[in-house]
Amino acid sequence: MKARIHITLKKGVLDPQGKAIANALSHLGFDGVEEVRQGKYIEIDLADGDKAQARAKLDAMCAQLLANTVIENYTVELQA
Amino acid sequence: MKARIHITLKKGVLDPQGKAIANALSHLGFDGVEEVRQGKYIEIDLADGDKAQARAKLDAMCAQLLANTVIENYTVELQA
Amino acid sequence: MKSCVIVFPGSNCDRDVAVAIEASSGTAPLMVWHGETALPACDLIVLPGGFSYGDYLRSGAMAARAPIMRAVLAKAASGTPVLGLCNGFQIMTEAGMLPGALMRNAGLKFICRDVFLKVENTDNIFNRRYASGQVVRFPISHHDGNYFTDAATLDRLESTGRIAFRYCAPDGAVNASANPNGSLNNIAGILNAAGNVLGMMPHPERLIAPELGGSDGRAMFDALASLLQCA
Amino acid sequence: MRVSVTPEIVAAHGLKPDEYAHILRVLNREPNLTELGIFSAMWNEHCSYKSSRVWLRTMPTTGPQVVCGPGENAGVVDIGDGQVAIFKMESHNHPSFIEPYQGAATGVGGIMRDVFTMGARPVANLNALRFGAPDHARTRHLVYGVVAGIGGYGNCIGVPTVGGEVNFDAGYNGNILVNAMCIGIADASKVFYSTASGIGNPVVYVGSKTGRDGIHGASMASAEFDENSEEKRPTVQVGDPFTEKLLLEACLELMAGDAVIAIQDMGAAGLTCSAVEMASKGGLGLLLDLDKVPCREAGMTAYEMMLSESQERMLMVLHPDRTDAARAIFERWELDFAIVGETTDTGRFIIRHQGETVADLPVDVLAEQAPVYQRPWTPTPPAPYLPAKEIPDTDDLGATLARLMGGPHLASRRWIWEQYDHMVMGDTIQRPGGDAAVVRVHNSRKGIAATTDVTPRYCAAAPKEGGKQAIAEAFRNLCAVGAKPLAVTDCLNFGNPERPEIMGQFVGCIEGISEACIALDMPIVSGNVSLYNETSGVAIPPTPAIGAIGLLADVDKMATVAFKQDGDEIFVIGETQGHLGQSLYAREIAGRKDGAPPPVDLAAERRNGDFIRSQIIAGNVAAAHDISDGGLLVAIAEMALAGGLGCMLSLPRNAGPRHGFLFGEDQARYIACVSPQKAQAMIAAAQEKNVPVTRFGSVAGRDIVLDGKLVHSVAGLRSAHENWFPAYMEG
Ligand SMILES: Nc1ncnc2c1ncn2[C@@H]1O[C@H](COP(=O)(O)OP(=O)(O)O)[C@@H](O)[C@H]1O
Ligand SMILES: [Mg+2]
Repeated sequence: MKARIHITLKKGVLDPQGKAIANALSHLGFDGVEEVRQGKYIEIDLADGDKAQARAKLDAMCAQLLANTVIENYTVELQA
Repeated sequence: MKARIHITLKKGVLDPQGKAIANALSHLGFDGVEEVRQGKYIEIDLADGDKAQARAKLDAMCAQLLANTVIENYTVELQA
Repeated sequence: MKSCVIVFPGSNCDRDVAVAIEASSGTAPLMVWHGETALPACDLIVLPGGFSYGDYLRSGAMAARAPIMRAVLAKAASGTPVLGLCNGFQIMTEAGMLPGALMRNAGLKFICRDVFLKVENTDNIFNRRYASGQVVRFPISHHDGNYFTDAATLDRLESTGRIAFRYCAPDGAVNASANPNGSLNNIAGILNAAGNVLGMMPHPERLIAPELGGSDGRAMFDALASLLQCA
Repeated sequence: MRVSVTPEIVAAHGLKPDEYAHILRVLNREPNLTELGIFSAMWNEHCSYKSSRVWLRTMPTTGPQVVCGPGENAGVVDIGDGQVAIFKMESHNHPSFIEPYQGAATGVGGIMRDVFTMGARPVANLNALRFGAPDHARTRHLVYGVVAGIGGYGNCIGVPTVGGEVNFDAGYNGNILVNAMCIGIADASKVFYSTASGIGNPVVYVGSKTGRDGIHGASMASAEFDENSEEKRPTVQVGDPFTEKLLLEACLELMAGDAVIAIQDMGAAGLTCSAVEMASKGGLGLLLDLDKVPCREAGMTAYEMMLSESQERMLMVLHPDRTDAARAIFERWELDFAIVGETTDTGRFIIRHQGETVADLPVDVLAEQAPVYQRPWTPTPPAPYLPAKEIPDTDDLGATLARLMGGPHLASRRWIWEQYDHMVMGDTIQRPGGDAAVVRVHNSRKGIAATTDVTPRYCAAAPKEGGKQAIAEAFRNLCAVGAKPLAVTDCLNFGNPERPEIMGQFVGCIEGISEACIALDMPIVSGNVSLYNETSGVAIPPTPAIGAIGLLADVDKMATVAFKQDGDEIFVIGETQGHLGQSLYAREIAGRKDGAPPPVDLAAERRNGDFIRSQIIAGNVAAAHDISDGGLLVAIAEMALAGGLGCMLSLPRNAGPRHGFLFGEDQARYIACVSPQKAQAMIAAAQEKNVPVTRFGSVAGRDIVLDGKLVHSVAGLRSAHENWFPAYMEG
């Protein structure tokens, strides 16, 4: 089973990388860029067959390791 | 307009971060993790109204800056 | 000798390499701001170490697109020696001056320490003062020094003698335990096809005098200075 | 929005009822919420030093070398040739416990701003870290994050992180300590202060935009932790070292000219503290227009803007006719630059937002009438002397040595310092791992030596002796590299000062520190106090971390700890009585945590330190090392490891109990290696100065050998010493 995990900074938390990317884009001549936020995208292949179990496990993985829940949010999508 | 960009390592490119995450997960007692790949997820707010134009612009941003096409692939999704 | 050191926002070894160049050549390099679009006539260009743009997004990615880089690429194409150290090497790969990419260290940690390097190619202006196969000690100090390229490019680099330095053990053995960051074939530095562009992760400019803990780096700057002085 | 101030709101701002009553009295009205927030920021422990101030005043802060002592962003000392060193240490304990990477990173960012605010280019960073027991569930995670954060920030800015110290102790399980120190160099004629002057001068904001970061961070840093502290999480500040690098370069460029009247970084309680401090020092009023403040998010309230702790920001008062030139510099570095107010002659701190006056407060009350408490204190009961004969000697010296050298207290910290760029700037003459780091003053032969020290177990057993010892050890570390000690910064980390026994520790440590600073001629020029380091009523061990710097006239006359060559003779400088109380041997090997720590004889410290330094400068010493944690044999082993050479030792006839001699932690001692040709000169000089010297053996081979018996191979010790940290971190 394949999972797609998105980890993003919580609202209001400074994103220095996003800020720098936005600046660089405008230097390169791309106009109209209002905001850039950078997050992480993680793909996990799981051996498990059971969706509910897999989801619980992935949630735990995010909370314990993948996301820094002090400043980040995460979402988990399961693919068949 | 909001764009969601995924940047992932090309197949065959070693992913030290993904590997380390997989190891850490197994250390934490999560079994059944077969592979982990880490990528980037970037959200961009664009002032543009025109979808086709926005898409072309975002493509150019990826090719010129956001992704290193030697090692990375990218996808762009546009939201209304 | 006239040399230029390019200063990007976040460069932080620009002064260090300027000191090394001046120590060997007697002349301080010109410090050129990344926002410039033209380079003065010069015999050597250095892309220094540091964290251009904070190393945000990818190390070297934003600096590679700075206005001055067009001029750097043009000079490189016309044969001017260009030396990229650490972040400079990362910028070179991002700018397409050298093939491949520098990925996160295999151990995922920033590493600052002296390493041993085997000098592979001495038939270039940078390494002339080293003997082929000589083992030298330079510091590394990076988070993203894990050299990667596709198999075909790697073959080409290997078969055409474009590997400048490899990480090795003190006795010169090139093996996995001497590889600090996971680089393919222990690659620490590579040349372009013409041999006038060198990119390397280690910092020769940091060991140029005994009081700093060693002088193995000095020979690179001496070589450049003498060559360029008689040019 | 009108929120009326209830007792609950007052309490939530950390203000005691009598403190609030004082506010009502001086204002003669109720404060609004913004005003209350401003008071709480200015009057909390972190900014006002209300519990510590009366004691800080007793510390020695003057000397011919002191250009500026406590009271500014950092201390300033003369290093000759028209140059000064500017340095300070500061804590970021609570933020680092909550989010270790960002907490430690922003701690480093903050202390560097304190230094470059004064016009100095930072040239070295150090850090003093205390973590919980290695087997505590959170320790590994915290070590990992803190070290990565310190490295992540310092490496990116390009200032070498050259030293520090690390302890593990269960006493820090719930409250780690992250103390960061920064040293900068400036021209004496180009030092900038925070005293505003002139009326109608522009108040200028530069750096990053203001967001809702760390609101109430300053109050959080002073509030005791409890089980609910997890809920305070969203106040975490994120560091942006790239922006700070730009800010550093832009500020130094601006300071090369004559535009700056006063400058103050925005640290804890950002805009509030920086504005009030500049105005108060100048005896002025200050008007702020919040509509001009660059904000990261829309709709920020005055309250939020005034209390935001967004990083990488500075406030300055500029000469009006230099404002445009200043703006051009910051714009070139792509930093925000905004005139947000002006100095006034009203003595009031007036804040406007969206056409309204949202605060109108007297500057002097905010800055100078913060409550000052003479907290009751009870002295720590004296610990009895623990004689060596009450502790068994070891029957396997080699195994004991390896256990100490390969355990959490003494194992190599290489795992940490290799994550710090300790060579950038090209002037690192002594890298981490020795007694003190040495960085050369750029373009000169001079060197600045730096060290951080304190032994919390000594402070816990006997606060005053522990305070003295912290200074004495810093002094020794500087002398051992050949440096003349100059001055001290401190970071006083303690528990809840409202408990008399904690206050007793605080007072004892300060008394000891003060006495030692006077005796060793090392005035305190800057520092920081971190109180309320407790969780659920359990306080940390008293930890007055000392950061000290010294001066080498010529970096070529520097000593290192490494054994240099076979045949060099090994001498112990200073007197060994075999004091085992509070030694690592007693605690780790014999399981005895009681007993008095080693007494500190400041006259002997002075005499022996001056002696070793003079011998190093005279070129008589091949290697030198001070003797501290673990005692004599550990110090010898560290020298052997650094040099990759062994030694042949023999116990002197009058050594007393063997384990006392080898593992006792008597103070005022050094090991000196001297070539046979120079030994006579060194001994003669020692006799002349009344300095005890004892020959203990010579450098030889690849093993440590005592009285003809193998203690341990150097190679075997090395693996024990080097492996502990990486193995622990891999868990
Ligand atoms: N323990 C101490 N010893 C000496 N000086 C101290 C101590 N604690 C604080 N200070 C001094 O008090 C002043 C205010 O400290 P602090 O608020 O931490 O500075 P900042 O506002 O720059 O963060 C500084 O000049 C500091 O050096
Ligand atoms: Mg300050």
